[in-house]
Amino acid sequence: MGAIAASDAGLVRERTEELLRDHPPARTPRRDFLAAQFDAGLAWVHFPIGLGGLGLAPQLQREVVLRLAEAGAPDGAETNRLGYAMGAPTVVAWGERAQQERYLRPLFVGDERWCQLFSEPGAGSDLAGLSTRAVRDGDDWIVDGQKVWSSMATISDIGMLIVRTDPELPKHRGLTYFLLDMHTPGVEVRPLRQMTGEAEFNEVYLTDVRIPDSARVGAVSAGWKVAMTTLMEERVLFNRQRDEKGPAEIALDLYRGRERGPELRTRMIDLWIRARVQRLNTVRAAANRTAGIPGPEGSIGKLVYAELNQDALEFCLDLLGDESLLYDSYEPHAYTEESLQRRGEADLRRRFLRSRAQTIEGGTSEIMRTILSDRVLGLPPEPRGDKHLPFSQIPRG
Amino acid sequence: MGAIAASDAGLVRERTEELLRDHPPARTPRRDFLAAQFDAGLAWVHFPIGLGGLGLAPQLQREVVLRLAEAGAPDGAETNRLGYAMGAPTVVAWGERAQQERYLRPLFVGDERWCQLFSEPGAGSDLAGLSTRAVRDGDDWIVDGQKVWSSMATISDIGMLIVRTDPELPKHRGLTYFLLDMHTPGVEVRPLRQMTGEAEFNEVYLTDVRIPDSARVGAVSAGWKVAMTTLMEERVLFNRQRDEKGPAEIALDLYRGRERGPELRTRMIDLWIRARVQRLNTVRAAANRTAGIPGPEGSIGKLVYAELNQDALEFCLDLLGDESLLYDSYEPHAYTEESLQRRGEADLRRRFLRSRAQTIEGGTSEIMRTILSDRVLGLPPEPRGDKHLPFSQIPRG
Amino acid sequence: MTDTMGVDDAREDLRRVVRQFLERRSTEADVRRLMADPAGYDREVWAVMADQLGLQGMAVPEAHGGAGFGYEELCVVFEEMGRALLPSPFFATIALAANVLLESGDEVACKRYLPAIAGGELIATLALGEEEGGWDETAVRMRAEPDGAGWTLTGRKRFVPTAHVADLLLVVAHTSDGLSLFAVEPQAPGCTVDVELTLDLTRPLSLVTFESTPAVLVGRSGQAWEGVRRALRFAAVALAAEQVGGAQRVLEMTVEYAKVRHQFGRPIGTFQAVKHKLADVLVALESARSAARDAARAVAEGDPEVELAASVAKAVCSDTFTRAAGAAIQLHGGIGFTWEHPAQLFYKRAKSGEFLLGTPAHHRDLVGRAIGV
Amino acid sequence: MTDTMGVDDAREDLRRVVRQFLERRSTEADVRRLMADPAGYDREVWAVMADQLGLQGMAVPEAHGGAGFGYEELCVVFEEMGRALLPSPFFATIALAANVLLESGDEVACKRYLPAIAGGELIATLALGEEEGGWDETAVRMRAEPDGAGWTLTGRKRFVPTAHVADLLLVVAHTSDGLSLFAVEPQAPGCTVDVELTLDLTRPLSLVTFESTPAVLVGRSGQAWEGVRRALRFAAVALAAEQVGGAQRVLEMTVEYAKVRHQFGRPIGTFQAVKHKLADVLVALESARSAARDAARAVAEGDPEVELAASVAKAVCSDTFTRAAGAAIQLHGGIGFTWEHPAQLFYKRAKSGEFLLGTPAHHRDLVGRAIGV
Repeated sequence: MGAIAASDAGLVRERTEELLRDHPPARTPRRDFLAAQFDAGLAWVHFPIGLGGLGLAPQLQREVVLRLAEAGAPDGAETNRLGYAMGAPTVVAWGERAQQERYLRPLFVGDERWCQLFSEPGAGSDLAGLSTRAVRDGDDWIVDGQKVWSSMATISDIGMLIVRTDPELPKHRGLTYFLLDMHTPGVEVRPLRQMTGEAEFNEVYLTDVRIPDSARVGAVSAGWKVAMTTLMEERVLFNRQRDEKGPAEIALDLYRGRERGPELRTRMIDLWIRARVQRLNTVRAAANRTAGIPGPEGSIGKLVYAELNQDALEFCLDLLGDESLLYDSYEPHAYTEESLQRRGEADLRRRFLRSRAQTIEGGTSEIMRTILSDRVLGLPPEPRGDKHLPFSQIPRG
Repeated sequence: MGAIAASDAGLVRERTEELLRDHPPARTPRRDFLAAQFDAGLAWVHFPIGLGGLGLAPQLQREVVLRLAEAGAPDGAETNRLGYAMGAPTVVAWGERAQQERYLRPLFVGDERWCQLFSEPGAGSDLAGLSTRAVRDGDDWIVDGQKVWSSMATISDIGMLIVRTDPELPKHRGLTYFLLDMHTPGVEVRPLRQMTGEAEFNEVYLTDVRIPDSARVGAVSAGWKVAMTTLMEERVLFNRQRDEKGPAEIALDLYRGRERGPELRTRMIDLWIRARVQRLNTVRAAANRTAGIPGPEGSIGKLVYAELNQDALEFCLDLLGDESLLYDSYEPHAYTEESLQRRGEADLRRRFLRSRAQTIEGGTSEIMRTILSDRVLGLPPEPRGDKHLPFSQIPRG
Repeated sequence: MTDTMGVDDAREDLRRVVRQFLERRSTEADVRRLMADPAGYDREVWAVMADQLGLQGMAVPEAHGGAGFGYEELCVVFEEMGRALLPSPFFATIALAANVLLESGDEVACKRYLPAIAGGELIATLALGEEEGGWDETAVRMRAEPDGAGWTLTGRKRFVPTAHVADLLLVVAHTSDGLSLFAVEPQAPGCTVDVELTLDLTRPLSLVTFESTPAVLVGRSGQAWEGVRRALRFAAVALAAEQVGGAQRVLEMTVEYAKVRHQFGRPIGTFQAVKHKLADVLVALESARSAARDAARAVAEGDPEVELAASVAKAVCSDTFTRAAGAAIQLHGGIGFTWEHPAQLFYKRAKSGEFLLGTPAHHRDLVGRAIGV
Repeated sequence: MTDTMGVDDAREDLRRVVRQFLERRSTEADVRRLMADPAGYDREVWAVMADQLGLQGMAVPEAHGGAGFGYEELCVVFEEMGRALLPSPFFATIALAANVLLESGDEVACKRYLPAIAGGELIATLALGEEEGGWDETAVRMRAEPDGAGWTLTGRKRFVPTAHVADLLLVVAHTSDGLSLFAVEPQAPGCTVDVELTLDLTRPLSLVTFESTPAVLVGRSGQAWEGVRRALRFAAVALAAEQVGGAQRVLEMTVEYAKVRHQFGRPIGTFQAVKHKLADVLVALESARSAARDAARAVAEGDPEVELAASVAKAVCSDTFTRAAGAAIQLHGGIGFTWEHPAQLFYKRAKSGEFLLGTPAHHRDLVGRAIGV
């Protein structure tokens, strides 16, 4: 249970101070600092030595992140969260050594941004029902199909891609995982406008896209397990507060500045308590996370945070009163380098609308509850007609 | 849509006044008054002439009930609600004329009290999974099995009984419906103590019980449809406020007498609004009910009322404060004639505990939601492995 | 309480006619076109509604050029408009302005404006809230200044529904006697109307600025609030009907999708998580319908508890519509979150409708006061 | 925040020992037997807890004859007692009385009573609320009268946990200096203890009447409230731990039932309605556990925000236990509503626990005050 030798913590602290001493953030270019951080094993301390890590307990990374933020150092995760939080652990867990050496450093230093190519129009909650096909062609694979809900695909270099390589196997078994160079011919990214007005996500059309077999992660037809690693990390990621202030703190600031009735006070206190307990949950889950890969418990945080955020932003609108009848801008725009930086400042009404997707993206709350029920509580699964059939014989609508 | 000729309403009013004139409630024995009411067709105005009715629209009964209550007349439903509200409509819908003549008058005038023998230990939500067996023996049937959740069985004369007559048919199809004389040898009623301390319900053990075929309602193996009529009426019954005051009114009285914070005010208003809307729903449903048998919409009222009642009584406990730590009496006792009369005065803490069963009895709230989804919204049913198998082959646990 | 067959039939006929018309003339494509249109409504549709269907004049008394139907019939029309998300100044003109005029007790103003409203020749609205919004008397700070025989207004009104196309603004302002009602024509000197960007693009709201703008007193100086308050409650009943219509439509849409969308090899509507969520929406919707119809009846019958019934309806129907539209987004999954999908149009209409004419919390508070809690 | 291996291991060892003991000595049959027993607890179990397991003295400081373990370890014991629904004066003696003594700052009283408590030789409790109940200073009206060198008490205290078996009552009453704490031995003249019929029969509460009963001042006259309040919060943390244990047990029981109970030809745990309801209970339970453990840590570390953490824990854990036990009744169906089934025992414990030491609403209000809301 989360046992950490004091000497490990000391080593990490020492290395971090050394990094800051040798590469003063104020005078070191971003890329140079991140490269030094990677080489010092402080990118992900629980990764192997030589791959950005030191082979230590994952909880120790928190200290590094906090210390570096305090010192004003750049954050390798900042503009490449999917690569940092989901791509890297997947490559470490399932990639070959050559792949780990090929991908991890460019990912961390900011040379290659990553995106995720999992969902399809016909495969949302039922991700294993995806139908994008890859057919072997010598040392390459030829991919055809359509992916959707791919955030940052317009500005990404590597796509975590899962495709069907054998439709005659049951649905979970005929899938293979690739790292797609997004600049390959045949990859077309179309921004997808959402109800907030902006286009945070994209559709990605894949037409006769050629991928070398060396970009395959895990064995042929063994892609589902690899994808599960990515998804588990995604749920942990969704549980994190991306903004400096959590929704309940934002609500509290707003609440303090306004006239308010007793009903609002009750709701404010309730939100504050929920946010506090959510933070305590996260701390406890992190303390229990000894291996590199989180378990289904990650679904608890994902579920709770999504609903808390929705409720807190709904509360903010109630505090704003009739200002909620207005909106800041419905101008459609796709994500760019600059808009990524601006995101934290999004208008509360925009964030409110955006929060509606939080109970959908990365696994709907319904799917999360089923996962908790089956994998944590150990209840027997629902009877499934589709699970053992060859994929080609499953009814689709 | 609820069209009622003014002349029908006039006829009912006239007959009611006539009844009251010819049988002044203050001077007429209970049984005599009810007999006269039955003979005047004012027991259930929508029943056929000669069977306690006048063949008119069911909504007109309300006027009769209100007028008679105002005049201090006895209420035929009062101590025999299951017979009045569920048994009688079932006999009218499915019984033969001779059965209608045999059962309706004694039921109404108070000679025979009815109870329901549907649920079994292994057949709750899945009522059609019941396994009490009846085997033909000449002009009789021999019944063996166990029923449960039978309220008033200790003091009843007739049991609405559904049993399996053919286990080789699919579960819904091998069932037959009988009216069991509760005084038949082999019928053993054992009170079942509940969390409130009292024994409102009973287990009913049936051992070699002989029932004449003349007590069968509907065709052999066609009992499911007959039972559905009883159940639909039960849901309408559960939607009715049995107490003079509804739970929100009780809460309001209690609320007015106490010191209270703003949180309680918000809850009080919310409960009051829910109760008001629930009443409006009931009125609208009654106005739409033109035929004798209610549709699946009855499930809405049942669902809403159960949850409203639970919430209102929970609120009452919060108003009572630390008094809620105490209880009035856990003395075990079964229902008797006298305790039936006392029921309305039950301690709020006892009613609070009792309310926990409201989302279970007469169809759980989960079952109600499935019914609304399938039969009102028209969503496709869940895949069912048990529906078409012979009953004898269905897994049971 | 029991409807007679005649009235019911007439209402269902009316519903059918309005629905058929709006299904043709307020399609999703129409709604999206008008969301981007500076006028924000279709003049031709407006004219057909007035000339052929007689909707604008339907509930206006015959004495003022209308057909004199009851409020329950009018609410059938609002239900259907809510269902079709019709972008139109109909709500502001009929639910707000016509009610405010009728409740003002000013026969001259009624005679002057109501026939034109009934004929579809006049678009009108109510300007009430100011910097901080709000829909009760505390929302009003603006003072009217006497100016010879008339008055002038100076200040700003916000959140004024469809003011950008209005021919008549009914403005609430203080005089030394108290809250008073004024008629202003937007082309009058010193009056400017700026459309604001709204969360719900199907219902434009404007910022209206007055600078010594001439205004005509409607009703008696200082005596306006009682009538305006009643009119606001009647408008809330119309809004509640709209919300019932919107909730009904968005539920139907979700049910249809749940029947055809397959995941895990079967329609998602076969999963209990989906079934039960939609059943809960159904239950809420039926309750909202009961509340809205009871409130319409209360307006029609002049029930002394009409304001209570209106507040119950506004609170319950607002919440229900948001819930139904939220469930629609959730159960459609990602597609329901896109700009291209209609679910978001209903969601934004629902969310805005919570604030318009007072939030559910505000109306619950009013209910509390009415029942002495 | 990170536990070191040693402490964690020790706590889990402790948990295992206590659980094994209670699984043998506080079975459902034992609990039901004690519900009908006038003493309401098992003296032999009490003795084993003290002599062999050292539970009574576990968190009592070594200076007062205890083992001086931390509050987090003590809360592990409370979790297990909640899990086993143990009927016992342990809660009143350890969570209430020992904390009140320790926080009273009265060294003489501590020396006199704590070693006996730690040794399991003394059962004690706190008498606070009066006619209307309540768990804050406004609950106390009783006045202590000076009587020579000592004091006498007259009046009634209600809802006093396990007072009927107590050797020592700690009573809060006013003196002219303010709220003060008194020690009373129940066999003292004028003191009568009447057990009341409780909703939760596993935790008897008494009405205690004093008539000129002699009492000994504990701590300084008028200075008691600060210490009593802190002790009440520490007791609330212990209660929260109990509630986590109870919720955990009742969830496990329901999960087991859902695996084996068949309806419609399959285990009911395969239905999403059941799955998702239990998943929600799991989420609530994990959150409650986080809140309870954080509060125990705050007591152990003397965190300045300990009272805030305690109120968060009491509010969240009370609600969670009621929810878990309510779901147990619902998902067991009719059988869960019967007297014979254990679900009702947990439900009544949960419901009572909401009121004991202040309702969730009361503690939410305290949280609000603490965060300036």
